[in-house]
Amino acid sequence: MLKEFFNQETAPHATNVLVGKLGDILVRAVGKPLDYAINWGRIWSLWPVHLETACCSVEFGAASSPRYDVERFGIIEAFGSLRQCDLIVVMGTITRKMAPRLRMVYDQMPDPKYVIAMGACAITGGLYFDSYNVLPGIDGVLPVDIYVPGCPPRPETLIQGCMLLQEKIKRMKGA
Amino acid sequence: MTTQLPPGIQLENIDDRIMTLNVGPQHPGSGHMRLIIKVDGDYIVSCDPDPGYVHRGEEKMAEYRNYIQNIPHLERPVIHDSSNILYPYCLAVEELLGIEVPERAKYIRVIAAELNRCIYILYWLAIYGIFLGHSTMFMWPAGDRELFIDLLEAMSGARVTHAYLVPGGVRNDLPANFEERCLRQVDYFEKRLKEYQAVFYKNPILISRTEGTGILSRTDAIRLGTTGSVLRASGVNFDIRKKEPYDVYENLDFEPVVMKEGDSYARSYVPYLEMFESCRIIRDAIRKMPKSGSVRTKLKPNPKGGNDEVYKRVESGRGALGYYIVSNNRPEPYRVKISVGSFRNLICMPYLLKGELLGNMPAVYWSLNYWPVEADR
Amino acid sequence: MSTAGGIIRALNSGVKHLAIRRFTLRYPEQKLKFVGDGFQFNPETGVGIAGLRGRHILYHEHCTGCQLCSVACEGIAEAIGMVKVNETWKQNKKAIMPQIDYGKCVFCGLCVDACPFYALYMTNDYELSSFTKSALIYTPAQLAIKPKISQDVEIKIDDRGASHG
Amino acid sequence: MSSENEKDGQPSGTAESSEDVKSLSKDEAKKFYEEKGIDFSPDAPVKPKPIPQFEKSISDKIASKFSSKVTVDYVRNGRIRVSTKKEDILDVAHFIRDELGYDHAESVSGVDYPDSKEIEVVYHLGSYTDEKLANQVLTLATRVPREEIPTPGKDSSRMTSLREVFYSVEFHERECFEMFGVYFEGHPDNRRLLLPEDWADIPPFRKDFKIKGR
Repeated sequence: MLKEFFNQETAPHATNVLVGKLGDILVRAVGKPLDYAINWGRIWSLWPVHLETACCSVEFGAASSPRYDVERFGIIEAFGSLRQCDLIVVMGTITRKMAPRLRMVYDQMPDPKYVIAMGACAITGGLYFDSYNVLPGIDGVLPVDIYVPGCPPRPETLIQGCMLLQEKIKRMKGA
Repeated sequence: MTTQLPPGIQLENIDDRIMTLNVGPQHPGSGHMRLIIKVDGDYIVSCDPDPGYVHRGEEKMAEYRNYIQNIPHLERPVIHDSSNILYPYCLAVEELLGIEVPERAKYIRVIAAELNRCIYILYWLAIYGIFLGHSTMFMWPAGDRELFIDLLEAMSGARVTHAYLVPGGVRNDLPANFEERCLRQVDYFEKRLKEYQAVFYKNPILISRTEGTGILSRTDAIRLGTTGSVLRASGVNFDIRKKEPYDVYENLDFEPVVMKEGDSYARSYVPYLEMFESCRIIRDAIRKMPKSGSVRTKLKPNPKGGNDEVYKRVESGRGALGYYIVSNNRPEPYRVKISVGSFRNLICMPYLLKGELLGNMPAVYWSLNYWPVEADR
Repeated sequence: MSTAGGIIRALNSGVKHLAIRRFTLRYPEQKLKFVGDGFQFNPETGVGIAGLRGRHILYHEHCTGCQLCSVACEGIAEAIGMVKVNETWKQNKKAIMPQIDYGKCVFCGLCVDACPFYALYMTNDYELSSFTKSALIYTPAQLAIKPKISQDVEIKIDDRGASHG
Repeated sequence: MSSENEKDGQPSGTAESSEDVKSLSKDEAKKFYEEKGIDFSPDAPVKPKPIPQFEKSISDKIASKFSSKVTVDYVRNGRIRVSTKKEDILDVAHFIRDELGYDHAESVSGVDYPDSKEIEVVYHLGSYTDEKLANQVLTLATRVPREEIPTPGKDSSRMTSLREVFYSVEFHERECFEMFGVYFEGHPDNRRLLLPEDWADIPPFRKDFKIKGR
């Protein structure tokens, strides 16, 4: 290692390696706790967008009802303003008329943002696999983080999906 | 220029004074639909509803599936009222195929339909509360709704999409001790329901926001062909359960709720009172139900309807719900048309919102008992 | 004055609820109890047995590979596909068994109604969320596993309101 | 003659085919049964139901007023079906509203018949004001020509709108226009309702519009 450092030809490369290693150490020493702190903040304050796309919104409503109460997990009741939201739960079928609007809503949200595909229709098209007006899943429109199956999913399944999302955010890069 | 455009496309005139607002599909005061509203200051000049965000082509897809495979499909438009939307389908298919339904199954169907009506109305009430900014009124009905969801879950096995009613009866018998549990929860629910009065219906804030807004007179309600609670709030005593009783409703004891005012308050009060009647029906049906017996008539695999057509209707949570099925000697129906209450009440929206304050829009819009997914089908 | 009275009455009826039991189900710790072991079907009587419609369970020793479940699912969700398995069963010469894609399944239970050999039932397991789409496809081997569930909380109604345990 | 053939063909056909059919695919099997002329529909004779009196009196009123212009298709318990030509539908609708007391439309549905090159438009009419008619639904049907290549709004599949008579048909007729391409003359608002704005295909509920994979 040192030999390479004093060699004229390999010196620039070795410097790069050294800087990279130092950077790594720095990231580990400072970045990791910072990441952890930032992610910890994100985990417990997920703000979902109030965009009902189809009938799964019934069970999304039930999830924020007193019985299931997703606010225990820091997921606040669906919210009107897009500029303060970081979670979009796609509640069911995306029709051809709704898809551009869904993308428009997603584009307006600030980064970082997470997507939960709720229900069979949002995952693969579900019952409407041969309908003329329904997209076969939202993978082509949005990048999906968590898939919550069911038609509609039970609120428990949705909460489990939210817990998985929190696990995922924990392991993400902070900033 | 405008004459040469094809129908469906038109140019819009721009006026300095009139502003166009898009309410929805992403808006806290609308569901999965858009209202194109023109406002002059605070007053709504015109309203053009733009549904179709959840149009999934159920009627077209029903033409490619046989009478049994259609069951999970046709309940999807209103998943929180799924027994009631399947009810007329089952009645229609039974008439087409000539099936007799066992007596016990008829009573179980009525119980399922009434429980589901309560679930629907409570969800609707919860959203009405949150539209008006009354979050207690979201929490209470959404919590009490779980009592009935538990009952239907014990009956059918799913929280909302029951797929419980089938042509020829119901999928499975009631679980053990169901009657007892049902009566206990209904009693508790009625006690809870009375508490809604003080917090919501007698609340001066609600009264000032809804009383006298969006008045639909009796003649207009008839002329516009409205249905369900919208019609009954305008003073027309029309309930299909009484006027054209299906299954065992003629044996059961209840009174349709009618109010004369026709404003948003009356439209929100009628469904509330209907829940008491539903509880009465459930109690009565449990008392009169045969304690044992078969619950399902066995169908032939791939049953065929004759060369015939049938129109059957029931009273759902949103009003009359009719199925028009044309069959042509094949296992699949030739044409299925669902005439839904929400779509019939859509016509009220431009009519009632004209001249209304913009702030009253959510109060009027959601009082019409409108569920966009059902209207779009 | 009556307006103020009405508002006070409304507030009062809300404040009374401070003394009422909490209705919330603390989900990951508590789980709801359901009727029976899940939705089952009795082909002899043609009537189902009440229960929750959750994930399926497949009894390999009963499955004959007759494809009736996949035919039943054909027009509904097309979630069931028949796949080859490396097992030898006397009743299943073709060695094919259903594989269920829960990204498509709508939990209607009509496949259970279609099975005449008591091979396909539904269980009380509903926790199926996943990170990827492919993890939602359950092979016959995965379907054979009986889910471990501890569901014991029921809704309780007394003078102080409804609560969960 | 045909029934004899069926009876002869049925047992032998099923006995032969029981082995063959298993190896056939679904479509082939369907074809096979159709060629053999085997029908699985219930062949029990349908008992004629008694014609209810009250419904008969209503249908008689229509039939006597428009003797040759209308045909009464069936009279059943609570349901009457009357079909008419599209030129006469306005007169018949006026008579139904003013003389018989039906006051609103429950649904307007189209049924596509590609074989006879016609689209049937079916109005289901009900009454709120007349207590006796509360359990009655009158089905008023008419047929409009159907074009092989539809250009909605410009071709010959058009009829008079009933919006003047029954105000409640407004949104139903808009739906019928976009789903079948039947243009309603006199309707103020023949615009798209449910389909996406960029829909450029033929009206989707026509039988020649095939959905994916079917």
